[in-house]
Amino acid sequence: MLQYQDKIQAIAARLLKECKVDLVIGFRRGTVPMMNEPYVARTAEQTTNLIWDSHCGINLTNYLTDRKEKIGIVAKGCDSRNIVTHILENKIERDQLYIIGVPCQGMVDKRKIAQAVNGAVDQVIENGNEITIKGPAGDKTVTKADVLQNNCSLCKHRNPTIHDEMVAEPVAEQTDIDAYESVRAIEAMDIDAKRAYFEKLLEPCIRCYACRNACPLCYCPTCFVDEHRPQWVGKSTDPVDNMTFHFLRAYHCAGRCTDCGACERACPVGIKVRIFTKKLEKDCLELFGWEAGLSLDTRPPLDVYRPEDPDDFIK
Amino acid sequence: MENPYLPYPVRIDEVITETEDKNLKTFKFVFLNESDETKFAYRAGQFAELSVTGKGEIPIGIASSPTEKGFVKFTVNKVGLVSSELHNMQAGDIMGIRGPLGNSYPWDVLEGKNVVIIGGGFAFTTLRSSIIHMLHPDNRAKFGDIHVFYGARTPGMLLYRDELAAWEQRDDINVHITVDSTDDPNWKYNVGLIPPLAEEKAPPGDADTYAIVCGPPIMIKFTQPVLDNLGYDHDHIIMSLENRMKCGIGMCGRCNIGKDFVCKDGPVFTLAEINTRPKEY
Amino acid sequence: MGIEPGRLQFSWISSAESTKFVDVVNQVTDAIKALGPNRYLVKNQAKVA
Amino acid sequence: MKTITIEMSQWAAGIAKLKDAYRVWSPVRENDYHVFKELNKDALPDLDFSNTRLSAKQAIYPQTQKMFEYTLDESRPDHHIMHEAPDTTGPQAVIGIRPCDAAAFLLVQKNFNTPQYKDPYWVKAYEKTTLVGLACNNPCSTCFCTSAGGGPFDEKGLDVLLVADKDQYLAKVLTDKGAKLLDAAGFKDEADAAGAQVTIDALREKADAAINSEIATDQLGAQETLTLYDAPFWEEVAFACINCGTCTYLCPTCWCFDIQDEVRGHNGVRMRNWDSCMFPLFTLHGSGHNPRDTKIHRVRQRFMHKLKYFVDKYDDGIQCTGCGRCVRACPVNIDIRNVCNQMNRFGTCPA
Repeated sequence: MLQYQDKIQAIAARLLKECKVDLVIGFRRGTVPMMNEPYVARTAEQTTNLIWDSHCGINLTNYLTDRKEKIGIVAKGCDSRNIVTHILENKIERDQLYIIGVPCQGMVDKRKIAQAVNGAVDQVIENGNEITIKGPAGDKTVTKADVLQNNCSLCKHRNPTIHDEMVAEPVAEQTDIDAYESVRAIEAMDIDAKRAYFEKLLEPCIRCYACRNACPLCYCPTCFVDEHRPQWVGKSTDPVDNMTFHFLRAYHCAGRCTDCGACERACPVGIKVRIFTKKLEKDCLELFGWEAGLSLDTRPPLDVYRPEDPDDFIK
Repeated sequence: MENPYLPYPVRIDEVITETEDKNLKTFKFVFLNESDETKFAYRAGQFAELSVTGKGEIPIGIASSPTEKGFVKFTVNKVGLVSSELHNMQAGDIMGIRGPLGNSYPWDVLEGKNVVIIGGGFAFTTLRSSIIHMLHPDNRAKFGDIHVFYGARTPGMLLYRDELAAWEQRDDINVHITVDSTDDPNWKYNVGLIPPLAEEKAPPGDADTYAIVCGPPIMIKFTQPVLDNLGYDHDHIIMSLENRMKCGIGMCGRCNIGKDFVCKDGPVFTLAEINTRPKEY
Repeated sequence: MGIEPGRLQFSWISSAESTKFVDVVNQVTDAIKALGPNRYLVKNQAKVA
Repeated sequence: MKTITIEMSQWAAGIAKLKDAYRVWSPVRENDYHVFKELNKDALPDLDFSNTRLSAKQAIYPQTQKMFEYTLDESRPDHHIMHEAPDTTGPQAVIGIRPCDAAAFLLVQKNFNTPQYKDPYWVKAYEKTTLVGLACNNPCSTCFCTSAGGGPFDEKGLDVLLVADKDQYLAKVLTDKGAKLLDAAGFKDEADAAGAQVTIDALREKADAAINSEIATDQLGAQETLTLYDAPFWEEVAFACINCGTCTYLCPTCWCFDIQDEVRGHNGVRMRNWDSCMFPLFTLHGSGHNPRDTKIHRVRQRFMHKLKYFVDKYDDGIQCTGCGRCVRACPVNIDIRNVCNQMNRFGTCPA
């Protein structure tokens, strides 16, 4: 990781010095363990603040929307896929970007770390595949694979799909992954079980919209939940309104979501919101052979008509 | 414990379409319970929340004057959810009003002073209230010279046209009406914008002269230098601000400029006060 | 989402196919009546404290 | 006032008895965190927590609350007229609230209980609530209550302070309300007050010393509002912000709300929901103009409100009790401690 960081800083400093970009978007060290803060470096001196470790799970594409400057951006696999989506959706121009690609080895889930030590965490130290957690209750070492964010465990695109320069050689992609086990479990439920499952899942939702706002796809100037003429969704935490919000938001991400996990990571009450987008990701793969953000040359499936599109749902 | 969120039930007594674009209507309300009218004792410059069941509330300046009894009047521009619904309502319909809210124009300060009222477009409502208040026989002697500058885009966009014409005939008030443009050959008032008209005809600023300015941001922007040139101190320029509001009583937290709430500490501020607060309006 | 199959149906009907339109509407309304009133994702009154 | 000793063996029976007279709120574990919930008949408080994920404010100020009811049915004589919903709830107790959350109610009270207007929903709920605090023996690394006007054993705003000492609670009675509650629970074993205080003081000193993060607030009042408002650091502070409502909804001192009407058939309610200054909609005018149209405006509003406007308005400290929830939960690590320190030292020469 340190090699990554040195390389990120060097590239960023060079880009700014040579005036190739106006700013570089990356991460700086957070003030609490396992949290880094999205950061913009505007001078070569500021690039020493840029860091990289296993707590850079926030999707930086979120910070690109409608920007006009020339931008250097640090991008792991999922970030790069969202950059592709952003470019396809005209939220940023390819020419504006200098993409510093980071082969990703997965981001750590701070909740799993906290659970591993059953509470407070003072410090987390990475050493290859081992992670040492220091807390008031003593030290504990865990294997990184056991504490990865769920989406990272299922990730098949750890290497950036688009980049101008890589900070390291590509990492091996994970194979033999069953990405949709959780989705199939719900698909197998009967109607009543499904309803009960969703109601329970969304019961803690406080409608803070952290999931939506952390999502690089959710850039609409006015989200449907904020519309009031007509008002599609109530503003209270009524269970029906909560469900409407989450279902509809997921549908708006169909064929666009890269399973970066930003939504789930941001949720303050720990709702597994990825289950919705994962289902749509599975459908897009099965119906259209589509994975979002792999190429700038193909339009997304909900964007094009092909005669062979499945239509057996039309009676 | 009194519930400050509970609107007084009122009946719409009359709806008057004020302007040629039909986007401004004046609503005359009568309280269902007579005692509520006493509780709704207000001063010119205050506002109220108009409550439409199923839609919500909107903060609107009170256009009637405390000297007018038996009803309250509001002129509402059709912009959002509540105001559009209100525009569909008719005489006889029941709704609610909650208030009076906010401060008012500083009538204690203005007593014995010359008052220059400058208004543009539909921001003339609380200014009408003020003029009626000052012109009332009980009150007129309490004020010095009264000047009114009022402009709209066209003659048909002027509010309260009959009253304007009546004031124009009086000799205890100087009324200067203007429109941006008109093709009416019989138009007998001014054509042009408010700032140059004020520059030409407003009295110079002094310790005994106050200006009350209400209008669209663009009018305010160009009127302020005129008042500066005329020698008005910023604590002699009085303005009424607008912000999104919900509670109207300083609790829901959205309408503040700095530490002050437009709904409770305002909406009336002097320019001197506004200058020391963030421009979040 | 937990909505019963049959509550949502897609049909492709040309503007010339008026009889098909009638058939489909009748079919769908019958099917939905058979399912009974929807109980799910229906907000009766806001849940308030 | 006296101090009562509660043996762990008495606890469950006492709580059960309490439920006869009070609605009892306390932390319960849900998923992997604690939240305040109203306890049902058999449930016990789960006091094995550092702090709850959401603050205790919802016990007094629910996220969604009915204000009025009305009918649109014109055959009814009172159609389109708002009525207050009858309040049938009796006294309630919040067991295990941390001192930071209890102190927060005192700050929020300044907003809802003013000389001119009283918010009846908040004021009535607060009046009928007895707050039984639980002293923090082991504060979190993100807690900074000691520099936010409080402390892990702070008694401000509490009716009873529970101090966990080995296998018992020392319950320090702070108000008559508190005495009444302990009485209702049947907790009556009076401890030697002086001796108990020695024990409590020792635990308190240990806890105070465990707080290792702090903020400086001494210059906030002296700062010039517009200078601070125009400070260049806001751009950097706001960069990462995604404008979600996490900080405001988790905060015990955030009180902003929205009022909404909802109708089903002829029956309508007017209700209020928590709202957040982080949302663009919060200040959007009907005309489309928005006085806080960029996220810098909104982020600045939140911090300026808590750390400057509030300070100026009430001259009684900051609108923050140092619970650290926003620090822990912010998805992008915006840290109020850093922001406060930057605001406090802005424009002053580095010492």
